[in-house]
Amino acid sequence: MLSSAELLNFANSHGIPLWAMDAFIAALIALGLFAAMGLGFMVQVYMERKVSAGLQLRYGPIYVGPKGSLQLVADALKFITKEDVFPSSAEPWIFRLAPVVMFAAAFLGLLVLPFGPGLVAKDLNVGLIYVLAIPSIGVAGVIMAGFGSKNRYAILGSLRAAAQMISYEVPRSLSLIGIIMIAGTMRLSSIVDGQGIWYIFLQPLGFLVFFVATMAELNRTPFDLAESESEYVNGYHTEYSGMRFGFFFFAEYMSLFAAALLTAVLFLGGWHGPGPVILAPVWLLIKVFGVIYVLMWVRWTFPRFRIDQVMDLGWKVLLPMALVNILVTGIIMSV
Amino acid sequence: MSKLEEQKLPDKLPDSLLEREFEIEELKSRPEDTIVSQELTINIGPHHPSTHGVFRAIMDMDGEIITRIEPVIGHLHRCFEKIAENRSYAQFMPFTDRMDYTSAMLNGWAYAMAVEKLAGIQVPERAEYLRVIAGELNRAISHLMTYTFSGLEAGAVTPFFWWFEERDKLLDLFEEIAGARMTFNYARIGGVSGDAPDGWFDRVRDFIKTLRSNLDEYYKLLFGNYIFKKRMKGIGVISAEEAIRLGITGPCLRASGVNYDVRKADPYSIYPRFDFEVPISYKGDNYDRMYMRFLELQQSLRIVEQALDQIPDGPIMAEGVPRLVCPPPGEVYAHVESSRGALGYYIVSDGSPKPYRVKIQAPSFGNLQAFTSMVVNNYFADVIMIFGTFDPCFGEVDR
Amino acid sequence: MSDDINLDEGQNEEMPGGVKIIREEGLGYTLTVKREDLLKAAAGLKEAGFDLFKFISGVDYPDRIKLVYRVFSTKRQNRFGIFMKTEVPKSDPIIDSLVHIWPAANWHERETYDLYGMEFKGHPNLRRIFMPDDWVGHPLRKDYSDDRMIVGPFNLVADSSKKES
Amino acid sequence: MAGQISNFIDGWKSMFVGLGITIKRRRMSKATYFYPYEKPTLPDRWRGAPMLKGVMGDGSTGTEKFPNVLGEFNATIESRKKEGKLPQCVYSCPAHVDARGYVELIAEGRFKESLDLIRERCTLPAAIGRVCTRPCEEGCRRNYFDEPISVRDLKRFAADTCMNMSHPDPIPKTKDKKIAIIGGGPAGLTAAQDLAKQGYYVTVYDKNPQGGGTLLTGIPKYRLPKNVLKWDVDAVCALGVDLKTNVEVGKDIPLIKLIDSYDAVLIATGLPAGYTLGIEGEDAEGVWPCLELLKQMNFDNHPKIGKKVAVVGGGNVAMDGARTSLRLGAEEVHLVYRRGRAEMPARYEEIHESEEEGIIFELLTNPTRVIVKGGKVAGLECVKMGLGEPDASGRRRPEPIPGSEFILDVDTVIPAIGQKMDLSFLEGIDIKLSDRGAIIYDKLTLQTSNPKVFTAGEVVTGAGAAIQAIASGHEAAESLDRFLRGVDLKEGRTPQVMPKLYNYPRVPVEWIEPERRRAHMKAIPLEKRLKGFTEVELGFTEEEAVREANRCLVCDNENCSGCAMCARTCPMHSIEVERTGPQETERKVLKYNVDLTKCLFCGQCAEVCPTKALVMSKDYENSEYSKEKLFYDIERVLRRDSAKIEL
Repeated sequence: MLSSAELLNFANSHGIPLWAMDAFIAALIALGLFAAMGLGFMVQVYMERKVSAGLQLRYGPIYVGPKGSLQLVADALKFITKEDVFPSSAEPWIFRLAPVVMFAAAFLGLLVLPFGPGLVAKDLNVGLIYVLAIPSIGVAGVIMAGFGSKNRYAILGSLRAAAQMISYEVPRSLSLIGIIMIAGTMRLSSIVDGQGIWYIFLQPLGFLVFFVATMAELNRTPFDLAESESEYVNGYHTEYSGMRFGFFFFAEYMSLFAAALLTAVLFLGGWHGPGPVILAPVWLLIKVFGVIYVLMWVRWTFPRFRIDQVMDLGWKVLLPMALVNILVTGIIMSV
Repeated sequence: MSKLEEQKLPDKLPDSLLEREFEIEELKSRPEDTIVSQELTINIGPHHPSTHGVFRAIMDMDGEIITRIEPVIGHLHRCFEKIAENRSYAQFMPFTDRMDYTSAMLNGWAYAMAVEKLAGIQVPERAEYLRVIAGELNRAISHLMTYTFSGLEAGAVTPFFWWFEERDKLLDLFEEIAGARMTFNYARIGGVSGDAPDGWFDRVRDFIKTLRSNLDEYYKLLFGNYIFKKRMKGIGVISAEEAIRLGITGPCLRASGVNYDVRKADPYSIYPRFDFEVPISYKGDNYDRMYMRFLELQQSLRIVEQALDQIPDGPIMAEGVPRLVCPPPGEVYAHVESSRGALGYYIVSDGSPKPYRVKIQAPSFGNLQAFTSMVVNNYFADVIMIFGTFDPCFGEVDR
Repeated sequence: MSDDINLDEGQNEEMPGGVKIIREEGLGYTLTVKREDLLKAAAGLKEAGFDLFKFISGVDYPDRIKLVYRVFSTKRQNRFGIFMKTEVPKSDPIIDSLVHIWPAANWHERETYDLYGMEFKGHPNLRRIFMPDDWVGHPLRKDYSDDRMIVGPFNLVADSSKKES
Repeated sequence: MAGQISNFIDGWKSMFVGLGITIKRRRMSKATYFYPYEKPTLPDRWRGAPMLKGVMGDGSTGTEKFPNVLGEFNATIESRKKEGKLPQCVYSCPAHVDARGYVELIAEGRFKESLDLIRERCTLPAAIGRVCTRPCEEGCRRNYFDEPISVRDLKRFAADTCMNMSHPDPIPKTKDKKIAIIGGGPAGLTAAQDLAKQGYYVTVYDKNPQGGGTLLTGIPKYRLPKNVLKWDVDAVCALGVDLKTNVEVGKDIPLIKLIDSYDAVLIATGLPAGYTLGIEGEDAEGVWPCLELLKQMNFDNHPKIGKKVAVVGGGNVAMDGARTSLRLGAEEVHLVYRRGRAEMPARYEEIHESEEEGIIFELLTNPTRVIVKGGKVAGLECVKMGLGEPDASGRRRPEPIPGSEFILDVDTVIPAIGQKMDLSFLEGIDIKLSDRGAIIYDKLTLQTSNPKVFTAGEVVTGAGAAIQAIASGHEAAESLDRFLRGVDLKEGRTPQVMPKLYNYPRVPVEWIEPERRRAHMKAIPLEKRLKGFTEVELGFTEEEAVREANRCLVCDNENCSGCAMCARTCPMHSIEVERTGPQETERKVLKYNVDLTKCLFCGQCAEVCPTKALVMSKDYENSEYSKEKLFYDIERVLRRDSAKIEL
């Protein structure tokens, strides 16, 4: 991105106070990210429909635009134009703020994620911890949605989602310690640089635990207990409709994209790939959409766990596997 | 005041339904640190994704465990028995399809068999074979439906769409002989309404071949799956005595170890000519109930293949059966093994062209009653799964 | 279905007043019992191994209501079902409930109450099962008809076309 | 611990197996299509909305008639049968008389044309209208709903009303070939009429004083008055047929002379003689062969019989013999029959009427000996019979029960156990006979071993209904015509379509409302019947006949006749039909409306429609129908405008 020196003299020459300059640049970057994510959202929704159709012997969207490509515009319009029902018995402010919190948590997570060799909003040296910590604020959004909408399904759904998301934070973080030990740093871009051999081959167990925990984190099958249709009729966002539900949907797919990006960066060697450097972001995107495809493929194949089985899996299976992974990595590194 | 206009909660129900005010005095008497938990009353309304029709259950839930269930049925009640009393025997035939709409062929067959027994009509051979072929194919597909629906309830959506694929091919076949896709109205008193067009039997054989080759994929995807096994094994266990006491019939009874299949216990029509086994198992949990259906599906395909080899030529309608059938006064009872259990028709006739009384014994009615009395103290997610394995069809329950 | 009813001697005493099971044409085995000793007969049948309760069908005659119970036996090796018939005068349609013998009869009795207006003494939860609770009248009675019926009771023979050969 | 690890590994393995299956299914072919638009072809039994192909009386072509064109009649009947356009009543009649045609003409009041149409296939309408065994009514579609149309009585009505009109004018003789027909019975007269229409010189020889064969001698006067038969025979002779009565071939004229002087000869002598009982004492005085008795009675020379009569036999002839002897003054008539009541070959009405007239039925008894005192009959010794297994003809074989002999004290015995042919006139002619004495003939062309000689009627087909003899008469006429024109007899000739008798479904009478009931023939009161030989049945009045004719459903003519059978069978009563009244001559369907909001598309109305006009169209159920289109008025039902439906 732009180096800070040019910025400084540009600001001084035009007499712009320093803080205004930083705010402007931050706003610019945020807007860019928002646009990218908007585009990514549409692509993901279209991909989800097409992939699921393929697996289920269907055609998927065909009518709108050539081969259904304009379907994503239609979806976006649908969310915007649909009437935004506000249930009378709901707590007004909690109900309204829930999607904002969810969206904010997911959006902040993108700050640290690199899209290319230099293309990162703020390359913190504690990037990894940041990326694990911030999205977990989303749990608050879920609970606010559940209790805010005063709908029994929503309450039960949000309790389930909260329990699941929190309990899967632990194995998810522990599984990454292996990488930190190998890479020695927590700055994401330097982790990618250090990946001569992709970490997936060095850390297979770690990758497995991380992948399953991410699925649980994103509330995707086989862990989508929160909005399971057959039991709680869409869980915590039952009462939402219109643009509010759109935000939930947007937040969900954004966190899906972020998680896939994180997996690509950490395990699949980011933008390493044959060909000139300019091609780096393309490689990264290919890997990201590969991971997303696997996530969707898993979603449309497996049934759903029961809530107590999810907990058992989280604490009794994934956590020990993560610890074993750390032990093994430690032994190998010390030798 | 009809049920539809005003959805007032029945006030005579126990007070746990209403929003329970917390008894303040009782709270004071408690020490500060005890956690006070309040049971949540949840209403799985008539319109809910996994109620297989219009079934309403008001449940009291302590956390995830169901402590009390209050079923409310009757939303789809059209009182076919009253309609039957105002129509001639032949006119009531299309209404039989509207009862168990997933296996409509078997309903029409049971009703026609009852009236034929009453009027002493001898059905020609070919008609009997066509009825067996249509009935068994319909049973196979409705068993597969129950199997994939339970997958849907557990969250696996893909097999459900594969089932649509198979059903569509079958409905094309039924379209050729009966003329409709769901309300076939295929059986007639004294025979069947349409003969099989030429080439139909080969198409049925192809359909069976493809279905059979897909079956092991269905099996591996759901039954083989670790998650599905965890969701199904050991849940909703019913012992043999318990099943009989609650009045279950059909695959759910055979899953608990009671070997009662109408086709073997009281062989009707031409079933003695086919050799097929009745699968039975003894654990009586969700997994077994679903596995019974899976095995029965394969047996049905076997029966159809044998029927296809033995079908003779000849008329499809008994001769000399007037449109205005007037059976002699008397009573008759005929039953059939439908996909959900023993489906029977008890008809009283007073010699006039209109039946004096038609009683429809619906297997789902007994199964649903058994479900509501054995389901307490299970996880809410398991209640939905157990409901799926019983799979009551509400056109039949509410009649 | 074997023809001989080999009810072992043990069960025959319970049968009220030497009531014999006959083989009726079209129905199979039937047992006609008076209203008073229905409970005794039911207990006898249960003892004889008839444990799977199938259905109750009321039949509305001008002066009386006939109740037909169908019970199936899974225990006996030749596996068949039996019909038990009783008659109740229309003036006081009360009969004792069989829920304590066959629990599966619960809903069937509620249905007969709902559609025929038969009181079942001793039934734990006698409420309407199909109709809303404050429904007036019992639909399957011959004299019942309301404006909601899709097609009113009509004389089958006089069809809809007026001038007709 | 080991179990847990293997369980753990199996768990993950099943995950990957599941993934493998879903990905494999991606490339499977998709049978589902965008229903219903992309559905390649709709099966022909697809049930869309009910639709009418056409309506009677609304510019529609009239119903198709079946005139008797000599060469092609069998071919047209067979082709209609294949297309399903042949009504059952025409199909069930052995001679395929166009019942639908003439009933409809009666309904329109055109009695003369109706009689001409009957005459095409049935030469003696008045006679057959009284004695026929009604196979057409067994096939009538109306049996499925209530009671069949009384087709035979309408034939009689048509003949009776035109009795006072003049006979048809003679047909000019165009061909100079001469044909001799021996026997003026139904078969001979039918052949004579057909050949006369072709312009041949036809002479018929008959030994009785008046034409009609067994109809004259075998049928008693109270069932078929002689003047009616005479009217029929004269109508045939008026066409140019030269009838020579009281001439017995073999006695008055030798057959060999006929064969030489005529170009072709047709033997249609029927079955005049009766079988003898073959028991002891049969030649005693007082034993009357039944046919002989009926013949004497018909020729009015009043045969004298005793007071107590025993008639042996169970067929129609025995019934006539018993009822005639009642009228000839016998007080007590016993009817002795070997088998039971169900196996009696006589018609149901005959048995019923004889019981009414007081004839005592001695069933399951067989005569063994005639007791003769002084040359006169004094009694009949009989033995009780038990019924054993069914024999070749399907009737149960009677076995005598030893020791159950008993004696009926009767003074007259009338054996009526079957008819026999009398081929005495064939001596010296080179016509091959089978070992049992029957003429050997070719089944298709009815030609005997001598190319010039043909046979027809009961002499070859055996005892049966008169209409069967007429049917074989038509066949013989076609063969003779081909023979005389020198055309090969067999080439390009379709055999006669043999009808299959229907299993007659009976709807119990008490459930049919009065105005749908069948018009029953009124008969003279019981006591007057026994007095003399006046005709029992009185025939229809005109008003009754037209009403009965309007009951006809006009089957298989692909135009709705307003019979409202579909309205009766519709489970939801969504069909409304209105047509012109039963008395108006011009039959029109005024209103036909299907209310699609109630219709279930169950297809039972189209199944039951006797005219095959109502069919289930290919419209895709109500998805196609907006609110105002849902009421299907007559214009819409005829679907003339929407070209979408091709049927």
